[in-house]
Amino acid sequence: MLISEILTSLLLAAGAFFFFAGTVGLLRFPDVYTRLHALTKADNVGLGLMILGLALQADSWAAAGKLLLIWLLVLLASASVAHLIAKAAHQKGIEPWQR
Amino acid sequence: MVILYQTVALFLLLTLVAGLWRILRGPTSADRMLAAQLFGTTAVACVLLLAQAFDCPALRDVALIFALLAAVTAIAFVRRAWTAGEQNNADK
Amino acid sequence: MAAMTLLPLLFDTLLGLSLIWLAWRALTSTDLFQAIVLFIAFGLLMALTWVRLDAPDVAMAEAAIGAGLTGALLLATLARLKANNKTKSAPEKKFSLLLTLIILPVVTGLVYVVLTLPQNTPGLAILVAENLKTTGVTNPVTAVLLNYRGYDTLLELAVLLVALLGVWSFGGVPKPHEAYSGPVLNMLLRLLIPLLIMVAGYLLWVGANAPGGAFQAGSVLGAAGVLLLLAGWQLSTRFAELPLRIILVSGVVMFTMAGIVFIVSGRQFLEYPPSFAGAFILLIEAAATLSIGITLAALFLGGRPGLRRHK
Amino acid sequence: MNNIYLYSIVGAGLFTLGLYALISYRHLLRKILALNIMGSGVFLILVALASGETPDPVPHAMVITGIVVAVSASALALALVLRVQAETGKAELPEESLE
Repeated sequence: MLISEILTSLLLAAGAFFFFAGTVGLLRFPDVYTRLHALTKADNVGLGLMILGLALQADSWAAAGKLLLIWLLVLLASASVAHLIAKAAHQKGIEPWQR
Repeated sequence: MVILYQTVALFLLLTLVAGLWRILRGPTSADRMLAAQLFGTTAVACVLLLAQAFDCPALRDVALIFALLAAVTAIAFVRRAWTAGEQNNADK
Repeated sequence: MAAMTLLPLLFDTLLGLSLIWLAWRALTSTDLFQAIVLFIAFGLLMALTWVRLDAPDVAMAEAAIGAGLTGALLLATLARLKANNKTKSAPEKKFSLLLTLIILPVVTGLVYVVLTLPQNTPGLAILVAENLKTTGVTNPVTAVLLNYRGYDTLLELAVLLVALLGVWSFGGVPKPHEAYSGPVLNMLLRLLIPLLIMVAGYLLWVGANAPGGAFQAGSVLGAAGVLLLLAGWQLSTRFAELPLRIILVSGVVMFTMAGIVFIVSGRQFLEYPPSFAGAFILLIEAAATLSIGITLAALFLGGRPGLRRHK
Repeated sequence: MNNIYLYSIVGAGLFTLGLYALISYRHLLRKILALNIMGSGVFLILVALASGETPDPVPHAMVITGIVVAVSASALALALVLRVQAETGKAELPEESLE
């Protein structure tokens, strides 16, 4: 196995772990705000790691650049959506969960 | 390597299916919408893995479209469905 | 080597079962909002299914329409339904037994027919591949859409226009009741809209020899329009009349004109000479992309712009 | 390697589910969802049967136009639902049967 392949495997496994964490957070956390936090952070790290892993195997710089662009776009969308949903939830008077 | 890509893709599909539970459970509309948002991110990763596994670079454009449009549905939700007159059934 | 065949099989089975389950829940859940979210998730999984079935062109169209239009359209309509129309939606109990009895033979018949169809027949694939050189493009799907079956695509553009005419016949645009979109949404749009337009151009260009084309590009453009409308953007009345209509019909007009030009030069309607075919297809596709995009956004608007809705 | 059968059967299942819901629900929005799911079932059968060694591009092209037509028809149908609501106050078909 090449070094790049080992690195890709490790990055993909780490990415998969973060996706798993994001889903667990979505299912187990107590309210909208905490679930937002779990989803939009963990999943984007997961996607970033996976894209890094896949970019190592890309045929050309253009392909790797496209992968990076996809990650940046998802980051932008998630950050904005998280803000918009949290703000709307706050305005509707949904109380943040307290212990 | 192909086996690795396919395994990870299958794993992602599993986490995606698990996320469906949140759509059914709610309790607020925002929770349901969030689960749909999760679908978007995971689908991007899944498509990229399949693109690599089957060596089909065109699939990266599919992922690009997903990534570009990931926000549209959620914006429609915040700007239309949730703000306009959901007072009646939001807190039931 | 067992893993090589087992993994895709597991993936396909899980995907197929999720599709059925999602459709079932989307159609039977009592809460309409939940039904719509499940339907949006269903659309995403359909796009994954097209990826698995070796149909990247279809996956692109489904991704653009499913993520950019269907969800926004359904949610915007739900918001305009009155509260008593939103929640309860129960099936008719009266006929359910009778209905099951009628539907069971339908499903068995369908499954039987599907399973007895000959498989792995090349269909028209060989014919398409043999004549691909004369079409001016190398992506077979674009060749079918714009060259072999040009009539279908022309008439399909007409169908889009007819749907829009139907929506316009109900009157003007409903009064917007929206708050200021806020700095985050504005910033997001400033970044996304130019990118969406660029990607639409890219898909149009690449469609000649790789998955992509007018429909995918048009859907992406339509999603850009939907985003603008969601942020509260309004079409200035100066452009709402003639300029808008010219863009809306430009696809059909360009297509028809290209067809007529060849009739005059002694060929059949829509029969392109192989040497110019590539250029003509690109020209028609550019006009079609613009028309499809603007038509889809206008459909989302839900009424005729520039016309006050009278109460 | 037989996902052709699998997806065709899923397509037939989706069509049937949609047909059942189309007939048994009176709410018009539900009927639109049902029609869309029926359409997806048909598209799935078409593309599944076209896949194989060399995918047949003709059904692919048909399904692409089909997807765009389906969404525009849905938009028209949704506008009609709102019109029905404006006229009758309900987004449903009337209760009484033909007598």
